[in-house]
Amino acid sequence: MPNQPDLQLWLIPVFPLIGAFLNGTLGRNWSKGLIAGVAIGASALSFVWVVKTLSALGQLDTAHVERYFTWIASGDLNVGFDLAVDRLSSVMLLVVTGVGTLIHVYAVGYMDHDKGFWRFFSYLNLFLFFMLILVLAQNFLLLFVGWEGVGLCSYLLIGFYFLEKYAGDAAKKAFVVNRVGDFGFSLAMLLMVVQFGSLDMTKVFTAAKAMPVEAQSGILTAIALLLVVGACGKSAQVPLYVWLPDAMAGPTPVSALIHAATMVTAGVYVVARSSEVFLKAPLAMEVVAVIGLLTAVVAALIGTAQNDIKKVFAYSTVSQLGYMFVGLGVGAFSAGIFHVVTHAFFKALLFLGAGSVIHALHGEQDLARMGGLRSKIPITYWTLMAAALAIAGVWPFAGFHSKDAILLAAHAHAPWMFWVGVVTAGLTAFYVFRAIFLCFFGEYRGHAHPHESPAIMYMPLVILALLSVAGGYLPIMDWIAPLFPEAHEAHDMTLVLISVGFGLAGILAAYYVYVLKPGTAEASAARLGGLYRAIANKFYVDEAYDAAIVHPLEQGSRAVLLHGVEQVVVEGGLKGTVAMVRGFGGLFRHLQGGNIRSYAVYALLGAVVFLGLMVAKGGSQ
Amino acid sequence: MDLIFFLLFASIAVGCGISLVVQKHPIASALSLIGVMGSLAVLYLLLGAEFIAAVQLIVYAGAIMVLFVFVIMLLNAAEEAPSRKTNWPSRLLGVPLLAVFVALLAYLFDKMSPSLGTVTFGAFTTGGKQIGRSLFNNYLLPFEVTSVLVLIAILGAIVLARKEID
Amino acid sequence: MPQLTAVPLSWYLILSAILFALGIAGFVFRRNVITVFMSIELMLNAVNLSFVAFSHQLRQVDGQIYTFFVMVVAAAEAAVGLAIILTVFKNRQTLTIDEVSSLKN
Amino acid sequence: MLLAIALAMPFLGFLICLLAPRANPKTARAVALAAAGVALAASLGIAPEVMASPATLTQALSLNWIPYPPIHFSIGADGLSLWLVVATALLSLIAILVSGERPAQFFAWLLLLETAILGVFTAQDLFLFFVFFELTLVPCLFLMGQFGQDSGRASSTGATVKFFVYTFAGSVLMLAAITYLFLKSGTFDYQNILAQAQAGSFRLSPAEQLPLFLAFFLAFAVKTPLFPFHGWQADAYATAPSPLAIVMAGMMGKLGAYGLLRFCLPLFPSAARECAGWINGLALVAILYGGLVAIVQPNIKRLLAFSSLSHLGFIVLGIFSFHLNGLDGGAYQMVCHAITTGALFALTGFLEQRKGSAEIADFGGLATKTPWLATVFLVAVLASSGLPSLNNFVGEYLILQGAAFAGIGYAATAAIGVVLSAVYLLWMYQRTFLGARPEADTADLSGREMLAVAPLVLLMVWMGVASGSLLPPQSAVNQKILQQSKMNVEFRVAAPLPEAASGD
Amino acid sequence: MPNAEELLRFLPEMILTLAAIFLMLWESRYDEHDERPGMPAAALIGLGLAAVASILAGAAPGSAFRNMLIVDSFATFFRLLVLAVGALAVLSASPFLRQRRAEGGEFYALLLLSLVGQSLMAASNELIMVFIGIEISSIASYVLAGYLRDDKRANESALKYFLLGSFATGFLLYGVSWIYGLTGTTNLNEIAAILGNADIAPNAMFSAVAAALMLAGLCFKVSAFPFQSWAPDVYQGAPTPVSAFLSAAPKAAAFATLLRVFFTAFEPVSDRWLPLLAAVALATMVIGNLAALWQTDVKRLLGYSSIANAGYVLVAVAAHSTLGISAVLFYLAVYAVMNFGAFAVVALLEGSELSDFHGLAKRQPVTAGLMAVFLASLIGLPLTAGFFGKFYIFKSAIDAELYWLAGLGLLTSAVAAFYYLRIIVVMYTKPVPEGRGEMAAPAASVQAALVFSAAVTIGLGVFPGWLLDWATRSSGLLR
Repeated sequence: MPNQPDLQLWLIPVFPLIGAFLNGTLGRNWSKGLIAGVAIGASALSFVWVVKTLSALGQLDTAHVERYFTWIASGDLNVGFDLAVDRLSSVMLLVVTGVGTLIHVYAVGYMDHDKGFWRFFSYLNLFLFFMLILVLAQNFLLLFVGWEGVGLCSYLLIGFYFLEKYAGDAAKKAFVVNRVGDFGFSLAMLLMVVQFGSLDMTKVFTAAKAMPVEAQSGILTAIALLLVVGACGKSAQVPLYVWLPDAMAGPTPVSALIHAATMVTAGVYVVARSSEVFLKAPLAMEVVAVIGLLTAVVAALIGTAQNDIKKVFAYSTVSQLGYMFVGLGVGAFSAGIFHVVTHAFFKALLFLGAGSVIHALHGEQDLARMGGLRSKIPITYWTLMAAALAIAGVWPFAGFHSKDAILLAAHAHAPWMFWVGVVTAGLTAFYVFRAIFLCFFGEYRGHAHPHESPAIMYMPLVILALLSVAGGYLPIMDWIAPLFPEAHEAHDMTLVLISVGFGLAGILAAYYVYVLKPGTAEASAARLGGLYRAIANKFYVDEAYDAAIVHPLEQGSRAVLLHGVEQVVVEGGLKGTVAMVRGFGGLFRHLQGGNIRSYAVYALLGAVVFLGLMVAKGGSQ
Repeated sequence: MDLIFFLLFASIAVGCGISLVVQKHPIASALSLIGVMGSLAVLYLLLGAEFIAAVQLIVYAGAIMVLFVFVIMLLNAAEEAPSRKTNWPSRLLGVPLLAVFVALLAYLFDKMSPSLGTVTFGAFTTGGKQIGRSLFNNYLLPFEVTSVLVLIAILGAIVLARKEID
Repeated sequence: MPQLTAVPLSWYLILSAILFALGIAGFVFRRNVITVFMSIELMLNAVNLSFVAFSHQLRQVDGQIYTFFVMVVAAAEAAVGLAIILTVFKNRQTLTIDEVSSLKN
Repeated sequence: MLLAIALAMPFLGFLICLLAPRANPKTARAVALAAAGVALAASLGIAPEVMASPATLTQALSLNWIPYPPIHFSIGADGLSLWLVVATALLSLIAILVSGERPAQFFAWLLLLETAILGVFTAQDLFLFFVFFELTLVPCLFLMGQFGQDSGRASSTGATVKFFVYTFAGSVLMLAAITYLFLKSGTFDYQNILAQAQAGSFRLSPAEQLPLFLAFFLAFAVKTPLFPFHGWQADAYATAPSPLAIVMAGMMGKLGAYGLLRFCLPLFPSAARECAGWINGLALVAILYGGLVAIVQPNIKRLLAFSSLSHLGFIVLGIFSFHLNGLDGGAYQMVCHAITTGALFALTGFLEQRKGSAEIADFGGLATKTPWLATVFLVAVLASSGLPSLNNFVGEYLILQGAAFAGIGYAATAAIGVVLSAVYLLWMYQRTFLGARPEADTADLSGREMLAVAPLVLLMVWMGVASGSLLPPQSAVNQKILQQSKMNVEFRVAAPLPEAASGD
Repeated sequence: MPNAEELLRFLPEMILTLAAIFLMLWESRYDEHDERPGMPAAALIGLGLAAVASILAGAAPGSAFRNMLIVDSFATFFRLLVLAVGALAVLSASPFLRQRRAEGGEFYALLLLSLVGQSLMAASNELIMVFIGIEISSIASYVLAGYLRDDKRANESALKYFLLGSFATGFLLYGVSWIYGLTGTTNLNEIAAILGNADIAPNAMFSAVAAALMLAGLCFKVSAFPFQSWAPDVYQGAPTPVSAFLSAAPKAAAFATLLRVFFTAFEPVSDRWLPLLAAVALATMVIGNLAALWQTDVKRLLGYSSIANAGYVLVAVAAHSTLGISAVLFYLAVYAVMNFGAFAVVALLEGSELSDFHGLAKRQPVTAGLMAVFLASLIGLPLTAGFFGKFYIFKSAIDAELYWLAGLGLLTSAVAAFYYLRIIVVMYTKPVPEGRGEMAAPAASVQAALVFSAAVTIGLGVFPGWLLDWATRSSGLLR
């Protein structure tokens, strides 16, 4: 595009990179103030630069692309270090830098006592860098850099408390499961190049747009499905969601930033970004929707039986990500993205609030040892309540708007999806409020001395609470809608009421079970028996994976490959060859018995054979 | 007559040869060998090689075999003791191989015989004169060089047979 | 009787072959070192016969010269060979060839 | 001429160190450092000239060596060899730097190894190539035999013998094949043979190509190593002293891959294409097998050995994809893997120095005591597992892309290897550096150690981000090779050129 | 009467004989256990003079003594080669014998006389001269092998060598008598002329049988399968410097004879014996190398190695080309040096078991280093002479389209790497055995021999051209 203004897009990710580098190399000897200043400064500068860029770009009717240098060039394939901003990415940029900055601020308070303060902020900034690369990338390979990079930061941050074994395990699990997703993503890229000869998004999407819709399957469906595999990994969808709950081993701000607000939505972002491809592959769309629904239900069910406050919210995240997928799958891309944004607000808030609670209780995360905190930490309570109402979809909170958009679109697509969706919404309201009630109502059941968090922590909570309340009125859907085909969603008031009703019902049920009649929960759990145990044990998915994949892989490698193939076939083959050669030599060795007469016999044998051969050749010339 | 002489001394030669192989006592073997050599000398005569026949008796049967007998006596060699170790290769392969060997050669001579003549006593006789002339003209070098051989033999015998180095 | 006077040359050669084979047989079957050595002499004698026979066939004196050289060599070999046998006997007090087999695998 | 200096300096150093066996170790190391340093500078010095015309050979030297058969000491570099030469010089320098106090001989052999490897990458005479190829064994023999340590079941003696005989046996037939080529073409000069092939005056029938190709292939497959010829590898890496392991794992394996790319494709195009399916199959097995076995290795060096098996499988896969992307990826990955694996072995060497062991079970929780070591190690681990923005990713991606053109099944299977690499490397890292094991004080990276690994880390990032600065010269040569591999191709079986297959 | 030119062509042998007689006479001036400081030098001077004479004779090639001798570049090459080996043997043997108090003029005399035989073998143009040359060389060698007459193993070695050698001579001689009977001559050129003339040639089968009988005899001398069994036993039992000598000089001379006899006299029937030779070459390589894998006695191991190396040389012979001949010459020279070096190192040690090599690099680093050079060359590593030797051999085989032979030969040579390598490895990795301390530096003469051998080994490994040139110039046997 000629005469594009040079807006130095590269500065947006580079600010946090510099922050990460400074803190990472020098931060160890710096004061906490300086570290925090650098980290927040980097994040905030980035935010400012985003705002500045967007204001300079105005309406953004077409994407603004900036190309910097060639990254990989081989033959016809040319992948550049190209960044782009369009309406979709602008939304993500604001969320990432905005919410990211808030969480940075919050973390200064939360991590105050940690020895790894410098390390933490270095990682956090590094995460922002990669996330921004992901969002800004103009080609899939660069996007993949961000994609893997955020995975790396997630790995580092989940494993932040690396002295604990579970943290290391969880980190590795996250990375490896994500790698499984990335496997799909890479294959999708490979196919793109094979098909389109490029990874540049504009080129790929233009080419895809020109292709016919694939009724059954085809190359676009293949690409789309492989992208879905990648998205499932990153956005914790069935069957790859298992890493996300474990990821709560990381510090709470991390859970808020990475595992709620930003990184996990990358899968949603990529699917939305690739809408041109998906629109040509209805089969893939259907798959996305079904996976989303399944994820939403399963995670919500598990969420009802978790006792760790962060785990509850983690499953809730999984469940909400499922909603987003449903949105994408039924063609309501803008609704899906809208939900990404509102979810970023209220889920970040939920986590930060939970963090505040944990902070207040000196690290206690078990709901069973909370209760009655409403009065002790009121700011936390009120902000958390706002978030809970938002997630429960209560009008006029933010969650209501985005969730309804999705559900309505689902109804338009297939009514049964709507019904599953609203039931899940009810469940969501139930388990979120279960947590709220267990935490803030009733008697305090723990032994710590709760105290309100410092201002540096609750100020972000307040800001996020405001956004959770009013975020639904941001004109995000209108802003990005032109990017996608017209969504045919009828604004059916009945359906809206139904969904809100389910949400309220969930809240009331929770209120009934956990506030009015404490003990009902245990009773009903006992009544449900096996089903409850299954839910409480997360449907034994981890165990199933262990039994079906991890264990066979490790044991198989050890028993079959290492002890079998390696030691028997490879080494054994080698030894066998050696033994054979040596054995053959041994034959001759035995002939060499030291006896002269035997030697003479061999010589005679040789002479006879020589003669015999000559005679056998016959006479004549 | 030639045929009778040939057959007679050929049989003696073969007989003594067999005796050499089957006799257990080295002295008996040595005597058998002398028998072979003697009969060969007669055959040489039949072939007209007078000088060689003489040398065969003087050098071979006379000198060399005396040396053998002397050593046998010196070492007081007794009858072969039955072997403690069975020598499988010679036991298994010896006879068949020898049989094949002889058969092969006989086959070859049979093939060759049409181009070979016959031997009649006196048809071709060489005496010391021809031998000497040839030896000092055509075969001067080998003749001279054999002196080295003899030198080595003397030297070798001295080196090996003198009293021990302590 | 002309048939009686003329012996085919091949008969001499076959005799030589038989003696050669007997020499080999002596080498292979006898266990006394001296007998083995004598078997070698028998082999050489067999070769000599073949030389002389060929010499007659070719009406050349050269074959007999070879015989002469072979005898010289045989004499030299005998001297050295018997000396070697003497040293072996001195060290081992045996003439049995099967017992001179310490060098082996 | 600079290239000649790059070869001559280490050799000179080798002679000095060898002939002064009683020299003070410090002096010896200084000499070695100087020699390797000059070699590195010289090898960097050739870069501008080579990059100016990467596809054509920049001849450095061509001396008549042996009059008949006419063998020339002919060395030169093009875009393909350039970075391999630089990487060799760099890794050798680093290996010397991390060597600590060792007898003069140790440095002598390291320098000879450097010379030999540089020779392999630059030899333009097939015979000379073979000479250097075999010569690499000699220093390894002494370094492993004299300075190696026993490791588990593997004694250094046994490992040495196994390594030597295995690789030696693998390559002898190549000499026969080279001789045959000489008899057919009348020259050992590689460029000359290729020119003849282009002119059509040198032609090998498919029936001739197959045995020749196999003879070359066997030599390279053992050296690389490719499954199932890797029997020597784990023991060799595990018992080799770590400076040797750096060079061995870093560069020696590339000799095989380089040979495949440089010689097998242009010389025997028909046979190479005919066998490509099988070879790619072996490469895939190597990728998966190496990855799976690495998971259960209890020793870091062995784990890295199997990791190398897996990674080199990628390189072979790329080369035999017969697609420019794959070739480029293979060539680039050779350099990348050299850097990354070199760094990993260097770091493992540091660990070994501190603990006297490379058994994973002997470590744990090191990150608290040695944050820098842990960080650098993590970077290397991540690079090795193909994290984008670090070097290996570029190579692996291009390889997979090339493989995807040859058949998406290849790419899909190979991509599983990428997943596995994360599994075994991170698990190893976790067990080594993370966790709460109470640790006696362990020293963090010293200045010298930092100096040794810092360039590698920088290169990992540089090569991962700015492949545009390094890849083009390689790609230029690869285009030529691909071109050559289409020349005079007669096919025994109807094997379509992969370009035609790209549609399916 | 022979003229002066003819005498010149025989001069090297005369000088050697005179030197031997001189040494024997000088010996009488010493008591048994006296040191004989001048004798090695005298022997060396004799060898040097003989070498000069060889060069002079080689400058004016031609035949002598009624075509009995032929002094051509081929003969000169071998004469100088065996003389060089003889010189190395003198250098290495004198301290060895001195240490065992067995030094004597007879030893050097026998050595020189043995060289007379080998020198004659190289230059003979007559089967009878070949025979006498072989016998001179052999009988002297029998005595040398048993020279340490109180050593049981040396006796046994001498006895085996002698009996089996004579046995093989029987076959050789039988073959001579056959070819004489068939052609009426023993001059090689005349035989060739008769066999090559279809009108007067005897039945090819008979000629081939004669050739086979002679081949059997010569195969014994070069220790080719299946006539190789004596070699390990003899080399193991003989005094080490003698083993070194035996495995180099008589073998080289036997190859010279083999080449000359078969490539001139029996050339017309080459289609009959060449396949046999190729098969023998293969079997010899295989058996030598495989059996060597089992050896723990290094001398014995080197004995098997000499069998294997004979197999390599036979490959080049079987190539049946001028190129092949030059490869043979080159390899024999190289082998003589590297093999001699290896044996000479063994001669320095207390014993010849593999365990005696443990930790040699710590006890005697220089010696160990030299040994490593020799072994590397035997393995055939680049930049050593052995590498080029093998290369030229297998190249000639490939040239002759004997692909299978070249391929299998190369594989067996790879197997061979294993047993040579084991020696290097134990020298460098194993600890010094208990009770074995520092080792005294070898005597100056041995050092000289070792350094010379190593220098030649490496020198030829870097610049093989001149020797190959020479070998090529000396390979003009085939017409």
